[in-house]
Amino acid sequence: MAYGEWELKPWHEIPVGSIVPEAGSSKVNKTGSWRMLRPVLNYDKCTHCLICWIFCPDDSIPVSPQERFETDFEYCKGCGICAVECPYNALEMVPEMEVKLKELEEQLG
Amino acid sequence: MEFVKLETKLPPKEYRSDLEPTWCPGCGDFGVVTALTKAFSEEQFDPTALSVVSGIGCSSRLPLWMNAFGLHTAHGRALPAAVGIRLAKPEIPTFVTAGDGDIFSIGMEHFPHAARKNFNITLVVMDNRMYALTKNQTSPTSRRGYKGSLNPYGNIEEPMNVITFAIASGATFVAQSYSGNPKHLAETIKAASEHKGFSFVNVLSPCPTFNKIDTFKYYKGRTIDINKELGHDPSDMKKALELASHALDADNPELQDAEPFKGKVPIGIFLKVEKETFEDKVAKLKEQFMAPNGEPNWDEILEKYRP
Amino acid sequence: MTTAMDKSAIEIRWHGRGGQGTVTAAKMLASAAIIKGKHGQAMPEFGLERSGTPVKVSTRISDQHINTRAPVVNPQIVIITDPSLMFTIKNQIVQGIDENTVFIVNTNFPADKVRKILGIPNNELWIVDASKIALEEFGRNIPNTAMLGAVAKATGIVDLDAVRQEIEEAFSASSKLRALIPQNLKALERGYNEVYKAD
Amino acid sequence: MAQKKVIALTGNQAAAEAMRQINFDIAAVYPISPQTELMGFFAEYVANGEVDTEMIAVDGEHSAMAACIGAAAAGARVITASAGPGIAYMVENLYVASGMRLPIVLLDVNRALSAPLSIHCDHADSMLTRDSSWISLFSENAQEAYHNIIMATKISEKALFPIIVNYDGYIVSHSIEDVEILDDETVRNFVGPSDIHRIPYPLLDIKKPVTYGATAQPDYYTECKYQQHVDFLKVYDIVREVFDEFAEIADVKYDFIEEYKTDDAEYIGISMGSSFGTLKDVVDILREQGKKVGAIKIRLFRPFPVKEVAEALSKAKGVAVLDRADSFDGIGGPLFKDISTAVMMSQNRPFIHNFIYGLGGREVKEEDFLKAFDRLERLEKGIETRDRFVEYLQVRE
Repeated sequence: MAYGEWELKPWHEIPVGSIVPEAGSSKVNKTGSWRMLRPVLNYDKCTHCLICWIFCPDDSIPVSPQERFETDFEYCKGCGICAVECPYNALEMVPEMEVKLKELEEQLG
Repeated sequence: MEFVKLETKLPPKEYRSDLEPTWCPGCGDFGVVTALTKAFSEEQFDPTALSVVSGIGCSSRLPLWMNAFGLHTAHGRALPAAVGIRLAKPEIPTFVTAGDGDIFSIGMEHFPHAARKNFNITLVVMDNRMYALTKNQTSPTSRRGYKGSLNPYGNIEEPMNVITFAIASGATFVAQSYSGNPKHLAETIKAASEHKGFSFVNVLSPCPTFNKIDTFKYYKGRTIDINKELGHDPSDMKKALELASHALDADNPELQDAEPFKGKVPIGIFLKVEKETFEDKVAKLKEQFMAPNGEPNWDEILEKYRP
Repeated sequence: MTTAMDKSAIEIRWHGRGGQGTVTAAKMLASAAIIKGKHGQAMPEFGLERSGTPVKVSTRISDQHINTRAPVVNPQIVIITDPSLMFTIKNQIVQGIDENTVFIVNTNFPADKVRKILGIPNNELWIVDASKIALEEFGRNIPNTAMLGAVAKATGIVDLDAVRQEIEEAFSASSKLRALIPQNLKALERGYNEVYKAD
Repeated sequence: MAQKKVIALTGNQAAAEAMRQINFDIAAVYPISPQTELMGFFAEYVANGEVDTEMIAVDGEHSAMAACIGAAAAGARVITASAGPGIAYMVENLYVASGMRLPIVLLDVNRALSAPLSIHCDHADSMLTRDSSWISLFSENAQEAYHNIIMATKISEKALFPIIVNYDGYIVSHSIEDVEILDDETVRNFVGPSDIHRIPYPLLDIKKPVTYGATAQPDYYTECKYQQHVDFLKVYDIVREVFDEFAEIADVKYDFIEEYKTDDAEYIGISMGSSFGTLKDVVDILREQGKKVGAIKIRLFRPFPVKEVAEALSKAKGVAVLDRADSFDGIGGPLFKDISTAVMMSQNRPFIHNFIYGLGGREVKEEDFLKAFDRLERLEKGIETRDRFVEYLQVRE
């Protein structure tokens, strides 16, 4: 479900005192759709040093202690900090539209 | 921007209103009234062009006894009111007279910023180290262990070092004086009012009715003049901060013979440096952005956008 | 002005100066009556709350619930704990009185002088030098407990042991205060014994 | 039934006694006359270890309410007290507290607002809280203040709305009267333990992390407020429920309003707080003169008892609304507008007139209320006319 398309609750389902009753409730805001540029990873250059993970302001780069996985594009806003900070220039910011167009073409075949 | 002044010198009592002060007999704040009227007289201020602003509390009743434009504002809001005067009428000398509770507790959000912005205000705080009007509660400058009506078991908080805080906030004139030493108090307030910029004078001013510790008896022979006796040069910021850090040593029984004050309470001018005042900066701004043609010509504008 | 209070309550007005314990005495009088099962009320009228400023307290004692919160307008009893007030605020002191109003005055003046100053030739007048008692018993001009003794004697509204109990309770807050109890009880006794009814 | 004893207490002492018996978890405090003495008496209990209360001295009333919000959200039973300008300084946070549906008890020792500066009694400070979604009780004297605080603690927790208990500065707070005190155990059983699960989302329940004070975008704010609106209407029944429960332990039956000799009354005076005692005496005086008059006291001020007031005025010819505050709005005092609204609900159309009295501690004498009744009757009979709904009772012309 894209950003802003979540279901709006009626008044009687709102917790008393307008409290947000569970932690991590902002997960529903999939901010990926805000992206204009997309960080594309060149796995050959990537040394999994995880510097990009440290700098990502939205915690959108899933990692394990040894490995950097593909960016979580549901949340990545395309701010480009990871690309700037990557010591090995393994990340390149590419216009999102180009990627979307390519994907569409692959789908339509 | 020079202050409005009279040609001749008025006697100090001309600056008193005809209201009989309602302070308790023996209150330290009477000394501040005397010192202020002396300073006003020597500065040849014009009572009809002089403002004294206060907040709430015993000491904040001071403007009522003064022949000047008095402003008795809400608790803790004397400084913002005074800033209003500074910006509206920079030629009017502006004094703020309030208490330690008013300025350092409920009004603390204004003190560091008024100091930092260096308004040409003389702030005289009458520090009796407790709330007196509401009959004895601890304030931010109360001693450790002081018994107020809201903590009868004794104050567990450490008092705030207001001298260090004032210097750190950027006040360009920081001094402490004592209402039991009228000569020193008058000199200090006069120097403060002459200083161009934010002048802060913390006046140790005993409350005879409720505070049985910080009394005239306690301070008698226990003050030390950092300028006259220790030769401190107020333009030396580093030394000022170093001395200020010991301002409350006298409270501490173990530090009775520790340097630099050996158990005494420091009075005198800690810091005096010159910096451009906020009002002068505003004046410059006005000149810079004064529209060359003065008032906008509305008809021309309409003609252009609504032909 | 007939008021609903006429039938069931005694209305008392105290005049004193801040710092003399007038408010405390008025409260103690009401409390002493309450201890004895009466309905009591003591309403200080606050001025500048500074030592030396005039203070007025309305006290009512009744065997029915006291509704009103108005200040006493027609006192049956006027108590003056500071004699100098007879010169400064005489009009307030004699406001709303009538020939039956009883006066209890702390002074060393002779009765006829007091009658002349206040302009009360025929009213019942009780005099006690409560200040002297206080100065002799604990060296400070706080005449309130001596006055309480005098009021108990002059009016009989409340008896001494109720006032004693009230003093012990009121002065039990700290060791410093407790130390004052003996002198205050002595002042109470002397006020009771030394007050005299002027002819 | 509880053991009871009658002792001599001032309003502040009676309030401190209620606080001691309830044994609040947190009391945030800042000095302001005439409230300071109240927290001073309570501080003695804290110092002597008679209560478990944590007393926090803060830097101003705004911080006092902030401290209460934090503590109440955590699940503690909290109280603070202030007066006049202190209440004004606190108002921003009053709306936060009620929006978060936090049970907080606020004692307002009613005092005039500056300027000019006055430390004396009137109801202007409480009128600042009228629209803050706080429940509001007015006490006529120290006895009612003592009972109100005990009931308020329970009402607030049942309704999940913060509550204000008002009593008049100096006239009640500093005046001695006979007060009947319940025994500690009865009071503590009545209010019940302050277990954190009295509220739905206590922050101290760390297994269930929640967020208080989150942002509501335009697509949610209305719904949040509507829920608050609907729940605030339920407060009427909750207040009556607690009044009934309290009657069982203290054999005094409180209601939203108190009527005095109104059954056959043609002219009725309405007031709040300590002046009602004097109003009752004035009714007695006029009844002795053969006049059919009565009086009504508003005890529950918010939510306003519209039905009960309409019912009580259903037979009156004239109504004098006595306001101890002025709204300066060209209409009249705050209570006048609430009463006029209530009267719109009833078929009867009595002549209503508004008198403003007792501002800034002006003492209320019987002659003042006699004048009000007299003026009301002349207006209602058309002997005199008016060009405004409101007039001042005690002004030196």
